[in-house]
Amino acid sequence: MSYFESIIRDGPGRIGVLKSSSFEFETPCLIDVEAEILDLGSTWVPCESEVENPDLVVPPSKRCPPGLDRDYTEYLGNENLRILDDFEVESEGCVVMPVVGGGRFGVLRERFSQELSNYDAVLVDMVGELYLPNELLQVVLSVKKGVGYDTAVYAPAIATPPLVPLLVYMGVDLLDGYRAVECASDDVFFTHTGTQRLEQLDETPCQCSYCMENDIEEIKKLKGRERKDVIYQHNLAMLLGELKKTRNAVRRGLLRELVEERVRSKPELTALLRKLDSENQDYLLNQTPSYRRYQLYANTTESLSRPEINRFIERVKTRYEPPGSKVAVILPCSARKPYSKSDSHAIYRRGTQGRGDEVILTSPLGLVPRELEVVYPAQHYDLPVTGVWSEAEKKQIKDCFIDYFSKHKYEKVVIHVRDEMADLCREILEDRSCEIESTTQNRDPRSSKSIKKLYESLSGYKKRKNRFRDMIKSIMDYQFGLGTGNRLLKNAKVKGSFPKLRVIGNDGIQYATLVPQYGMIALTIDGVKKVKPMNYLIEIGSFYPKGSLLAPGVIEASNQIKPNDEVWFKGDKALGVGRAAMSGEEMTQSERGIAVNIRHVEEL
Amino acid sequence: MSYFESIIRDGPGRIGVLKSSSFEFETPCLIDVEAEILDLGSTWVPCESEVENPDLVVPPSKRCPPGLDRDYTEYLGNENLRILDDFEVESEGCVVMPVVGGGRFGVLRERFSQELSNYDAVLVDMVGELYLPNELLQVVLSVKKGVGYDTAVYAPAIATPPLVPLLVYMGVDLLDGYRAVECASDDVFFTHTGTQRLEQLDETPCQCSYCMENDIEEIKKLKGRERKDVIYQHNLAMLLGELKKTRNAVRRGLLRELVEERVRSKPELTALLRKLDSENQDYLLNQTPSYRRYQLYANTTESLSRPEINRFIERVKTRYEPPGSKVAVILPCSARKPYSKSDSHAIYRRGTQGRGDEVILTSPLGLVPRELEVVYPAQHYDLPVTGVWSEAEKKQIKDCFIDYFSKHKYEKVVIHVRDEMADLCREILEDRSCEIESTTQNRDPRSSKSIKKLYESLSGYKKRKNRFRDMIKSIMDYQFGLGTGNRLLKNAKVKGSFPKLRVIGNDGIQYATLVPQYGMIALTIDGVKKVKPMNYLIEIGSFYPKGSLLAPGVIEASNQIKPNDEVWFKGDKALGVGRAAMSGEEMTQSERGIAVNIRHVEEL
Amino acid sequence: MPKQLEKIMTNIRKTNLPTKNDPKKPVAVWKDKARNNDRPINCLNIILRTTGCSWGRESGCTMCGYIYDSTEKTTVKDLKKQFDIAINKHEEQTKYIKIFTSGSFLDDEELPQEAREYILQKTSKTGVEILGVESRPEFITKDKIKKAREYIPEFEVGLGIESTDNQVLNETINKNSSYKEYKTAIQKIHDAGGKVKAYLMLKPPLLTEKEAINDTIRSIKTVAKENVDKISINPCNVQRGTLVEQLYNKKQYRPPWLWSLLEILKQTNDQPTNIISDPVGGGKERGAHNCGECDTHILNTINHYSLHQEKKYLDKPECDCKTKWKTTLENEAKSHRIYTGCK
Amino acid sequence: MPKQLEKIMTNIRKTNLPTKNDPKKPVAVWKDKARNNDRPINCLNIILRTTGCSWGRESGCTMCGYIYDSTEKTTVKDLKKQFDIAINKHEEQTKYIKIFTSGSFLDDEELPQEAREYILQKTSKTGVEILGVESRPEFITKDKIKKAREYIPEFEVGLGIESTDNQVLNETINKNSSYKEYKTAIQKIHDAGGKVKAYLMLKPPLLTEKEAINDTIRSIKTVAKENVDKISINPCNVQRGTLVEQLYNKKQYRPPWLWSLLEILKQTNDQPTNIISDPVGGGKERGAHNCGECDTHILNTINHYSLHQEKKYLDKPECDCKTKWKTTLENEAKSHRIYTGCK
Repeated sequence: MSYFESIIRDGPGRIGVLKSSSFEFETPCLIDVEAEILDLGSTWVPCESEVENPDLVVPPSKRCPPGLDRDYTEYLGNENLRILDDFEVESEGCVVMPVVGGGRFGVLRERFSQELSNYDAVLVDMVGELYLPNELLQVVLSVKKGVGYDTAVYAPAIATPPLVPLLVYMGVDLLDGYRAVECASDDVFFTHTGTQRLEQLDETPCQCSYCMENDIEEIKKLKGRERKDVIYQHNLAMLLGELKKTRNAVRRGLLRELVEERVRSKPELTALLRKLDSENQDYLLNQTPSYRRYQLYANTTESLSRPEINRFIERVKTRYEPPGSKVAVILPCSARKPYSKSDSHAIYRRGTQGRGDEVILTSPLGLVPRELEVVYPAQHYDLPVTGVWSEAEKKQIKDCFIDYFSKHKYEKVVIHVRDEMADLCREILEDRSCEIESTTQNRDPRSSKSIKKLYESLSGYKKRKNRFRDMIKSIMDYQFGLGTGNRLLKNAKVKGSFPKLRVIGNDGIQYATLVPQYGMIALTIDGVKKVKPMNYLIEIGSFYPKGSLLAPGVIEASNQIKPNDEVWFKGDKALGVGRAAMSGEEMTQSERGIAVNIRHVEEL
Repeated sequence: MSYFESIIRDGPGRIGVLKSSSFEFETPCLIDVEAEILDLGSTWVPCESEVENPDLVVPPSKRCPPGLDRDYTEYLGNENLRILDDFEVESEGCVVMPVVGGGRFGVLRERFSQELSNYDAVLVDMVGELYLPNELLQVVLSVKKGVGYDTAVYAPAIATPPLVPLLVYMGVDLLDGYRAVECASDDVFFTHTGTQRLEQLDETPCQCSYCMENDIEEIKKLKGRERKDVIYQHNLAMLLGELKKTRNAVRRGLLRELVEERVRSKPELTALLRKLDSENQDYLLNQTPSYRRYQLYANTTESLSRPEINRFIERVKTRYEPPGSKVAVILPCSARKPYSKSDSHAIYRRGTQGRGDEVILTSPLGLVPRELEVVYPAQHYDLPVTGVWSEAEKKQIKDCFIDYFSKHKYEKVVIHVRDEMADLCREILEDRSCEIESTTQNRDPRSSKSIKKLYESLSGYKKRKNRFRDMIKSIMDYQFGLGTGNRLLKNAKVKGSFPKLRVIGNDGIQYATLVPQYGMIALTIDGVKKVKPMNYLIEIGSFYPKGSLLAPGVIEASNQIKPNDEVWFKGDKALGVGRAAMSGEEMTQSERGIAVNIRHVEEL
Repeated sequence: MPKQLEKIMTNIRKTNLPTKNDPKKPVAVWKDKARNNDRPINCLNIILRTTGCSWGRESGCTMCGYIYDSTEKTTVKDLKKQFDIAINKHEEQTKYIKIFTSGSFLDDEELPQEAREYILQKTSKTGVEILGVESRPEFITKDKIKKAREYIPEFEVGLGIESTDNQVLNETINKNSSYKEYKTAIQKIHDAGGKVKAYLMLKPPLLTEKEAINDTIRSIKTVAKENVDKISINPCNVQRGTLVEQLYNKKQYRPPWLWSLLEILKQTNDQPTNIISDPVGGGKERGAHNCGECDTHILNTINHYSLHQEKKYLDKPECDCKTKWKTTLENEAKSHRIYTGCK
Repeated sequence: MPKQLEKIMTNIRKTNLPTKNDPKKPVAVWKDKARNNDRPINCLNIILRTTGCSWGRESGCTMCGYIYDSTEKTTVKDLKKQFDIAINKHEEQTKYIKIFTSGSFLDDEELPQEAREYILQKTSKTGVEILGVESRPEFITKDKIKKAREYIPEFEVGLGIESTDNQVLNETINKNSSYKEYKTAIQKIHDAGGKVKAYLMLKPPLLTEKEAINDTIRSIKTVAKENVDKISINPCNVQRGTLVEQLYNKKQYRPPWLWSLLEILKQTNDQPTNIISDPVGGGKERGAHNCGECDTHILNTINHYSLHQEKKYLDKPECDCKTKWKTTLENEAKSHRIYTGCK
C-alpha cells in the first residue's frame, strides 16, 4: 500500500509524506535525490534504462511540447490515458506516477488530472517549457484542482533557487535537480537570485561545502564532466537549501513572507505572484488559514493583496455591524497590538470615554472596527513604518472607508487622525448627510489639546455600556456570520477580563471563550448547540471520534470552512467541536489526514 | 605603509582593499575572520589580551551607550580623541583603527569622524545598539561623510544575514562575526531571513557544511560550548555567504536589486531602505553611476524611489526641451527596449509618420521623451508586467505628466494609449488650452483602426526633419546640461544608422559618438573643445596622464560628476576626455584609486 | 495517422502558401562530390521548380519547407526550359546527376511524362553514369523505373523513408506513408533494376536527442536488411513554414547535435550498406550543430566519412561541449522537457 | 568628575523628586543572619526614613535610587518615633543591628545629633554586640566614632567605596568622592576604634561584564590592604529613577551575572578579609541573575559562602548558561556593545 498525505499546511503549500512499502519521504523535496525513479520515456522510441529496483515508475507517455495546438495536445494527452490503461508495473511496492498531458491548456490539464486523481503522485510534463508566468500558473493550478488533495504533484526540471518557495506556495510537492544538472553542464551556477555563468564569477558564489572546498580559478581549469560535477553539486546544495528554508517557512506559517521576499529577484516571478493574487485569489483563500498565531509581515505591495488581508476586508464589509452609536470616531492605528493595549489608545480613551463606534484606520487592513481589533490578522500584522502612506495603501484605506460609511449611517463622524488622513476622510464624507468634526490639534492626536477637543466633540453622546459584549458579538459575526453573535449572547453574560473573555449563560453554563492569541471564539458543545453555525458544520459517519476527526470519517463539510476555523461536527453517534486542520473542501475530498482537532465531543 | 582603497563602486557600496605591510584583504568582509585584532578596550579597567602580533589595533576608548545624553556623549567622544593623541602602537606594520564616539548623535559622529579621516579604518562603536532604523542610518551616514572615501568603516557586532547587503549599500566596509557568536551562545541560528531558535527547528536550516554534517537532534543534545560552536560555525557560514552574494552584486552593479530583495525579510529593514531613499537621496545620488550597461530591475515599490529613477525624472524636468512640434503624441511603452526597436512602436510609426513630439508613458520612469529612449535607464529597465498600474506607479506618471505639460506648450495633444491611462491624461490636460484627441480604438492602440485615427489626427502637422539630430541634441542636454546639444551640433551633421550615430563637423572632424549600450555620448577632444561642458571638467596637476587619471592627480572636480559620467580634464600639460570612475567629490577628496579612465588625451 | 497533426500542417500551409516563384528558372544548380559504387565521384545537383510535393502542398511533413520552393503552376515548356538552363552546367568529368523537384520525380501531376522523358533523354546524352531522383512511394511503378533505365542504366531513386517506425512517422512526422509502403517501393525499384537511396531523418520533432539517435540506428538496421544501395542520414534542420520552425521559435526544438550523427555513424559502421550524410545547414543555429567551436572539424570528419567510409576518423573529434551533449542524452527524457540550452 | 555626568543625574532627580513618603514610619525593618567575627549571627535590619543622602538629593550615583525612599523633611521627633517602631522588633537572640538611612548615619543634617544619640542609647539597651551604620566619608570624624563606641563597643561603619579606581568612580558612578577620601575615612574609623565594612559595587554602568569583574577584584585587593573588617560586594541592581534604569530600559545595561560574582569570590578567597555578598534582587530580571534555571542554586551557594567563607562549594554550580556568560566575557568589549541578550 502506498499513499500521499499532507501533514502541515500553509496556504496551498504543504509538508506531506509520500510512502510505499519500499520508501517514505517528506515533501516538498527533490524527488531524484530521495528516490530511484524509472522513467519509461515516450512510446515512440524505446530507450534502455539502468534502474533495477525503482521506488517510482513513470509510465510511458507521448511527449507534448506546449507549442502544439489544442487539438493535437488533446490527442496526445488522451493517448497517455489509453497507454496507462494497459500499463502494468513489473516491480513490487513501487509508486506509479503517471504523466499529465495537456501542454499549455489549463482545461486539458485539469481534465486529464481528474482522471489521475486516484494515483499517489502525478508528473506535470513540459512544465519546464512554461516559464511564461501565466502558463505556468494556469497549468499548475489546473493540475492541483484536477488531482485533489491526496496526490503529490511533481513539476520536473524546473526548480531554480528563487522559484522553489513560489512553486511550493502554488502547491507543488515534488521537484528535482535536473535543471541543476542541465545548468551545470552549461557552466551555469545557481545563485540566490537566479543564475550566473562560471566565467563571470570572481569567487565561488556561496558557503555550501562545495564552494568552500573549491577555488573558482581551479574550477575554471577543470575539464568537461569534472567541472560539470562540481557545479552540479553546488547547484544541488542551493536547491536543497531553498527547500529547507521553504519547509521551515511552512512549519512556521511564514511561507507567504518567504515567497514575497524571494520573488524580488526577477520581475517575472513578481508578476507571477501578482497574477496568482489577482486571478486566483479563490484558490489561495480556500487553503489559507482563517486564524494564525504568527505575525503577518506586510512588507511589500503584494502584501496588500494577501488572502488574509482580502478576507479580513471582505468580512468587515459583509459580516460586521457596528454597535449602533450615533457617532463614529476615526482613530489612528498603533504599533502595539491589540490597539487598545497601546499607550496611544490609552490616551485616546481619555477623550472618548467609551463614547461612539470606534474605527481604526490602518494599512494593510484598511479599517479595523474596535470590536475586531483582536481578530487575526488585526492583532498580528507588522509593517514598515515610515510615517508616510503609499498610494496603494491610501487607496485601500479609502475603498474600505467608503464602503463602511455607505453601509453604516451616523449623525456625526469625529475624525481624530493625522492631517493627511483626516483630509482624506473629510473628502469622502463631505457629501454625506452627517456632521463631520476633526479633533486633531497641532498635528498630534495624542496631545492634550486634541484629547480635550475629542472629549468635547463627543460629550453629548451616550457612553457605551458593555464594550466586551459588543466585542464578543462582533467576533462571533465575523467568525460564523451575521446573527450568530446575538444568538450566542441571548440570556448570557460576558465575564472575565480583557482579552480573556468568557460567555456564561444566565443558567451558569459556559458557552464560549475568546482565544486571545488567535482572536477567535471557541464554542463549547453547549455553545454550538445554542448558536448552530450551519456554515461551519461537518457531517460525519456513524462513529464516535476521539482526539481527532480523520478525513475519511467526514461525509460532507461546508465549503466555508478554512484551516484553523472553529467547527462543529455531527453524526449518528457523536456531536463535537474543534478546530479544522484542513479546508472543508479538502476534508470532503480527501481520504487521508486529520480533518479536525477535537476539543469536546459527546455521545448522542 | 598601510592604506585603504576602493576598487569597484556600486552606489555607496564598494569593494575595496585594506592593506598594510603585514596583511591585505578585500572588503567588504568579516574583519575578525580576515585579521588578528587587538582591541584595547575601555580606559576604565584593563583587561588582558592574548593577541601577540595584531594586524589591527583598536586604541582604548571610553565606551558610550547611545542611551546617554548629548553632553556626556560629547565629553566621552572628546576623551577618545584625547586618548588617541597620546596613543602609540607597539607592534610594527599594523593598522590603527580608532573608535568614533558620538552615540546616537549624527552631528557628533560626523565631527569625530572628520578628526579621524586620516586613518585607514575607523570603528563605529555601539552601532549594534542602534537597531532603530533612523539612528543606525544617521550614524553610519554621518561617519561616512566625516571620514571621506579613503577610510574603511567598521560596524562591529551588527552583521546578521538580511542586514549585510543593506549595510554594504550604506557604505560599511568591515563587519564581523561577533553577533554570530553571541546568537550562537543563545542557541539562536542565523537564517536567511533573520534568526531562529534551536528548539523551533525540525531540521538544520541550510546547506552549509556544518548543517550538512550535523543532525538537528544531535545538536540539541550537545552541551554548552560544543553546541555553541556548531551553531556559530553555521552562523558564520551564513554571513560569509551573504558577503559573497553582496560582493558579487557590487561587481555586477546589482547591489540595489539585492538590497531591495533582502529587506523584505523584516519590516524594519524595509523601513530603513525607505528612509534611506526618502531622507538621504543625495548621499545615494552622489555615488550612483549615471550610466550602466546592466538591466535595472524595478520589482518593488522602493524601486520607484531608486536614485537612478529619480535622477532620470529630475533631468527630464530640468535638462530636456522638446524638439518643438506643435503637437505632442502620447504613446505606451513596450517591453523591448529601446522602444523604437519594438514591434508595437514600429506600428505606431505608421500612424505618426514622424509627426509630433513623442512622449512615452511608462513606469517607473514616468515619462520618456522619444529622444531620450536610449539613455540609461530608459533603455535598461525591466519590471513585472501584469497589465495593471499600481497606485504608486500612476501617481509617479501623473506627476511627471503634469510637469511636462506645464513646461511645454502644444496646440494639440494626441493621446494614443490604453483606456485607463488615456483617462488619466485627459483629466490632467483638460484645463489646459490645447486640443486633446484620443486615438485608441477598441482598447488596442496597435489595431489598424487606431493607427488610422492616429494618422488622421496628425495629418495637418509637419513631419520632423531629422529625428537623429534631435536625439543627439537631447541626449547631450540630458548628459551635460541645456545648451550643450546645440553647441555640439553647430556646423555639424549627424551620421550613421541608429543607434550607432556620430557627429561630424562640416569640416569633416568627428566630434562625438553615441555609445548605444549606455545611451550616452562620448565626445572626442575636438568635441569637448567645442562644447566645453564646464560642469564635467576636472582640473588636474601639471603632468601628462596615460591610460587612467589617478585621484591624487586631481586638483578640483565638479560636484556634478557621478561615476561613469563622461568627463574632460585639463591641466598645464594635458587635455583629455574619458569616463569618470568615481564621483567628482571622491576624486577631489580621495588620495587613492583611478579617477578617470582616459579615452583620448593630448599634450598642451 | 492522427488527423489533428495533419490539420496542424494543413493550417501552416494555408498561412504560408502560395508563393510566387518564377516557373521559368530552376531553384538551384550546383556541383559537388558524392559517393557512388564505393568511390567518390563528381556530381551535378539540380533542383527543378515544380508544383512541389503533392502531400506537402495539402498538409505535409512537420519538418519539410521545400514546398515553398515550388510554384503554383508550371507548363511542360517551363520545365523543359528549367532543365535546359541546368544541364548547361554539366561538364565532362561529371558522372553523377541528381535531380530534385522538392517533390516526386515520378509524380505525373508534378512532372508530366513529356517533361520527364525530355529530361531523361537530355541526361542520357551527357554520358553520365548515374542519375539520381526522388519520389514518394505511391508514384513508383516498375514501368517508370524501367523506362528511365532505358536512358540511363544506373537509375537511383531516393526514398524519404525518414524512420522505419510507424508511430514516429505518424505522430511526429505526419509522413502519410507507412514503412510497409516504402518496403514495397524498394522491392519494385529493385525488381525493375533501379537503385535505392534511403533517406533517414535524424531527430523529428517531439523526440529527445537520445530517442532520435536510437530511432535512426533502428531505422538504419531495418532498411539495411532490404539491401538498399545507400543510406543517407538527414539531420533535421529548421525550415521556414514548418511545425519544426514553430517549435524552434518557442525553444521547444533543437536541431540534432553533430555528436549524435557521429555516434550513429560509429554504431552502424558494421552495416553492409554505405551510410552517408551531408547535413543541410550543418554548424548553423538552424541545422545540426554543436557548440560552435568544434562544428567545422566534425563536419569535415562526417564529410570525409561519407566519401571514404573509414571508421578510424570517427573517434577523433573531442570538445568540452561533449559533456553538455551527454548530459542531454542522460537527462532530457526524464526531465520531460526539450533541451534547447539553459533558459 | 565630568560635569556632564553630574548634570544627567541632577536632571533625573529633578524629574523624580520630591516623593511623598510618610516621615513617621521607617522604610523597612526585617531580620536575617549575617557574618560577624567569623561566625553567623542573628541580625535586625532597620531602614530609617530621613531626608536621604545629601549627594543623592543633589545629583547622586548613577545606580542609586534609595533617595526616593527619603522624605523631604523630618523632625527629630519623627526620627525617634521611627526608631521606636523599629526597635520594638528586637528579640533577645539578635546580636547585630544594622541601621540604614538611605544616606549617611553620621551626617548631622540628615540625622541630627539628638536623634542619633537617642538611637545609640536605645540600641545600647538592647544588649546587642554590634551596631552597623553607613556613611559617606565626608561626615566621618573620630569624635563621632568615639561617641558611638561609648554606647556600643563594636561600632561598624559601612562605606560605599564601590570601586577603588577614580576613573570608574568619576566617569561611570558619579560618586563625588575619590578613593583617597575613603582611605582617610578608614584610617579615622580605625583610629577611633571603629570597624569598617567596605561596600564594593559589581558592574557600574558602561563597563562590560569582564571589566566589572576585574574592577571588583582589583578593588577588593586594594581595600583589603587597608585592613578593613569586611568587604561586601553589591552587584548592581536596576533601581527606579537612575541612569542605570534608563540604560536598562534601552537594553544598554544588564545587571551582572551571578557567575561573575562567583568568579570574584573564587579569585579573592585568599584575601585576608571576609568577603560577603547579599545580592539585592538576586535572580530577578533587575538584579544580578543568570538564566533563571540555576539562579536559586547559585544564590544559595553565595549566601552560604557569605556566612561560612568555605571555598569548596564555589566550584559546584554548573549550568548551560555558563557558555553564554563566557561568550559575553570574551566578546563584549571587542563587540563595542553592551550584551543584554540576543536582540
